[in-house]
Amino acid sequence: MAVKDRMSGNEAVAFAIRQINPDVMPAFPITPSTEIPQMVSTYIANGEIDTEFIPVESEHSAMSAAIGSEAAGARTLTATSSAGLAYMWEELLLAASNRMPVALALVNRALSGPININCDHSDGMGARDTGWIQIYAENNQEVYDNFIQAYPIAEDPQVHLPIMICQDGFITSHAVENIELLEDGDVKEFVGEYEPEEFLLNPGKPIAVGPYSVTNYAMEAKKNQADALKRSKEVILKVAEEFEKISGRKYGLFEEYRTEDADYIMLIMGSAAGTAKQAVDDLREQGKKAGVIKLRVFRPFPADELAEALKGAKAVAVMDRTESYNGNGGPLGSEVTAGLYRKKIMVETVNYIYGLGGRDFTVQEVYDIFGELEDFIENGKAPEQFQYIGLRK
Amino acid sequence: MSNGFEIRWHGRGGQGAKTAALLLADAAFKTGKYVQGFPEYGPERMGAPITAYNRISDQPIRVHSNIYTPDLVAVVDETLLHSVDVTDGLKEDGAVIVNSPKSPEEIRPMLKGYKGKVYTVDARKISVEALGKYFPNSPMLAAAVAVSGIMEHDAFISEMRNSYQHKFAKKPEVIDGNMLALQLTYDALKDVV
Amino acid sequence: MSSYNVKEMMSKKDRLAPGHRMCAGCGATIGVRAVLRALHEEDHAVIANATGCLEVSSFMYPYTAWEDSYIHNAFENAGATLSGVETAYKVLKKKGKLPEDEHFKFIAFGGDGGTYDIGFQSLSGAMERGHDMVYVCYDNGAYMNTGIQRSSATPRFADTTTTPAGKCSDGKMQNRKDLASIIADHDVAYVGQSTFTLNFNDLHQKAEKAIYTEGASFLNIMTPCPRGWRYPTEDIMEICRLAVETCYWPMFEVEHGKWRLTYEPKKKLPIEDFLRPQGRFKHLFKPGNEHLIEQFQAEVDRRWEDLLYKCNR
Amino acid sequence: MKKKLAKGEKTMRTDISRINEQTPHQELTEGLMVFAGGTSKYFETGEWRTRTPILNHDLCRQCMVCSMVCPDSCIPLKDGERVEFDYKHCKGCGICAKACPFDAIEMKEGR
Repeated sequence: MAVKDRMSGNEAVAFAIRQINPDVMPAFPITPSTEIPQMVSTYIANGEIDTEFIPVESEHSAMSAAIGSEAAGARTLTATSSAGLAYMWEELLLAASNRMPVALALVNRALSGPININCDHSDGMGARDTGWIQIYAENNQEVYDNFIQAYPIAEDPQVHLPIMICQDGFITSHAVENIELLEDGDVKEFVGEYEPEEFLLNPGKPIAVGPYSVTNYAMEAKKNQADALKRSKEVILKVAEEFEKISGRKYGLFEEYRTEDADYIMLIMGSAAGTAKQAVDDLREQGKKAGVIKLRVFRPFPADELAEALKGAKAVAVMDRTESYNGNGGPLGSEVTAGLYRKKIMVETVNYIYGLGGRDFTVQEVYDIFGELEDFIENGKAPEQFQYIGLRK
Repeated sequence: MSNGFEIRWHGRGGQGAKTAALLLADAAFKTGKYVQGFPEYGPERMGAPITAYNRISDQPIRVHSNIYTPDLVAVVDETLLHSVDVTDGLKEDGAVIVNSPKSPEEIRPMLKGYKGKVYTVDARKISVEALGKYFPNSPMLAAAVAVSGIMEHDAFISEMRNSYQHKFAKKPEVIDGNMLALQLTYDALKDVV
Repeated sequence: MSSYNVKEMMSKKDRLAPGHRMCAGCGATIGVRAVLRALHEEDHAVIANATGCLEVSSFMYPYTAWEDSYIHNAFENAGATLSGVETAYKVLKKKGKLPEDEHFKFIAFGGDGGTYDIGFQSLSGAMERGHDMVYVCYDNGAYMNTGIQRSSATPRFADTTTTPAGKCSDGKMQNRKDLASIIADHDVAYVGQSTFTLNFNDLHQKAEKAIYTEGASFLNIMTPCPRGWRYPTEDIMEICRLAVETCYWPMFEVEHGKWRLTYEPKKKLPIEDFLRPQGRFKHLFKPGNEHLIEQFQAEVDRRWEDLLYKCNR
Repeated sequence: MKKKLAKGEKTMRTDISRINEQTPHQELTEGLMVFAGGTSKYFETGEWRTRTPILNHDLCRQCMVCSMVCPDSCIPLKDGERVEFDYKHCKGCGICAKACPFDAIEMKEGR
């Protein structure tokens, strides 16, 4: 039985944590994710869960303690944003290479400088090569659903990797919207008990974690880790299928919205996907064949699947909410085009940078982008292949 | 395009404009609507002008941008009229509600030529009368509902009672006061809306 | 605390296995073995280790020298890592997921680099939160793993690769940080400073107190490094003796805020006796540098007086 | 998670004899963890030695100082008495010889 409620994205994550009742949460406050540890602390203070909260002195220590706790055999999570994630960066790599299925609630926020507390994806994208699974959400419902799927994915014996559940800072984290919650019992059963095979606290069965490795082992270890991330794709889909059975909500690696016959597609992640869908509905009413692909799983990157999904389009707008400072495109722009090229699918693409530092992304801008794509194909007016939208000029 | 009924709140940090937006979302949710309630965030502290928003709709709301052409603007603090262009983008067939003891006619000249409907609510007077203290939220909330017509009066009143009973479980004495504030506001606006 | 019987003690199974790759004559592993001997045989342990000589040498895949569970995470976070382990233990016990009759103790080892410097924040946080753990610094007074660079634990005038003694330099220009005092000021359960004595009784007692006093504890152990200090490997016990007898390395403990000297030399030896055997202080014995030794002596005296005062003597 | 180790149960779940620098990546342990304790015993640092400690049994009083000061856990005890050096691992640092209060240990050149 679904429970209809209204919550902010942060409340939704905290509620999922309450239902999961994980063992340990080390965290350090940073806007806009601060509410999550606050709410979890309140659940603990009121005896609603028996999680242990560690009020660490920094995000670096949050992830360090999370690794220790997870290695010890405890189901562990933390939450952070922006500079907090950047400060964890070294530890993110260690969580992944030590194969610790830690969950992290990332509330996306711009990275300095200038210091700015609003949404963009530079924090998550900065961690894109750390070996974590990364799943992005459009709204509070999705971030809740993704969080409940987090441990079944991360703890799967085929995977054993950390997982980042991302949502847009303030835009969804602090916006109250309608949501359908699952019953506590259903979540408990779906997520299950954590029973690692090997862990530090197993009496008489010592383990050693975090070795020094000579060259002849290091590359092999990396390959194993990369293979596990690759395998997680199947597990993510399998878990989504199971999740649909208890929730009725369907999830894949990405969502295709009105793309079956679309000439023009916008590929986008996070809360702006909703805005894009609204605009596409409007454009469809005007007879424009527009569609949206909302990327849910950024790591592992579904390059082949995306290329297949885009192959029928005449032109694609690839939307990046971060700057890569490479003069060539954003991370999504680079990875999508690489995937298309490898499959020899020569669809025209334009890579737009939008929404940096909380810059609003509007329905009007979506119209403008589709207009530009159409002008490109119909009238041969080639736009800049890599450009900013919503910038004062 | 339809994003539902859009409301923009203007207030000062610490005054409760954000809370009012969340309470309105709450009440609308409980009467079966799809809702959004979100503040515009910056590092502002107590006293600085702040903005909060609501979208209320019968359909699921997907748009996640700010609100630029609201149907209704609610100004929780009259002194903001000097510094903030509160009717910016407000639809001509929309309305603005200002918390002030003044009449709408006295307020209109401060609204940069806005031609739509103007309402005033003396939230201080109502609040002091009903609660003995100044809390502008309940009167402003009732005014927003009365002016917008997004909810039926009876459903709104009954949902707000539930909500206050939950919120003030430890201070039941303020429940009736808040309910009275809602009703007094409704009554004051009944004839002009 | 149990009475100290060397034979009994040495009959326990060694918890640090041979085959690690530390230098011949390394002081760090002597210290580690002494600390681990204080664990009661029936107790299990989880060892955390900051990156450093000890770590790269004691768990080189697939060879671990640790008989107990062991975790190395990074250079600067042994304190935080072990606080995660300790918290996991607490919660898993509470939730009935671990056997009730099996007990774990939590011990972190870090060199002075990973403890005094880069790991200081993480250590301070773990100590302040009061996790039931012991953090052991094996203090050899420089970043030995990367090739003898100065640390904040390096004594003044030491010749290191980043404070080389030369025509215009007398070696390191600053006095060493007094970390044991700083941690004691965190209001932790127990702090002990020690080094090796012939029967290891002082270190053993402190290690046992640190491990079995509930709450956060800190041990600062001087563990000479023959390579960095430049003395023949076999002389380590003499170097330690001189450090203690000159009051360069006082032996004390702070139990719930109460300071106590655990050894007082009958006759305080001049600091030259400690400095002379070490190549890192060779430049101090050049003619014309007598005033540097005087300054060193003055600093040792000042700290010793200060310690006596803290210990209410 | 409540499993207790039965008496005599093999503790080395990771068989390091199967892991070497030629092992294919699929056969390495997950995250390069080692599910065992004390596997370094299988690495013989005795190779490093250029000087070798020799015990004069007649002078030894079994005070155990040598065993305590050894950085390499190379002076084992059996039935309360120190026994022969673990020459497979002894690196020949000479600390034991110097520390021995009875001069019972002599360092000889070579291995």
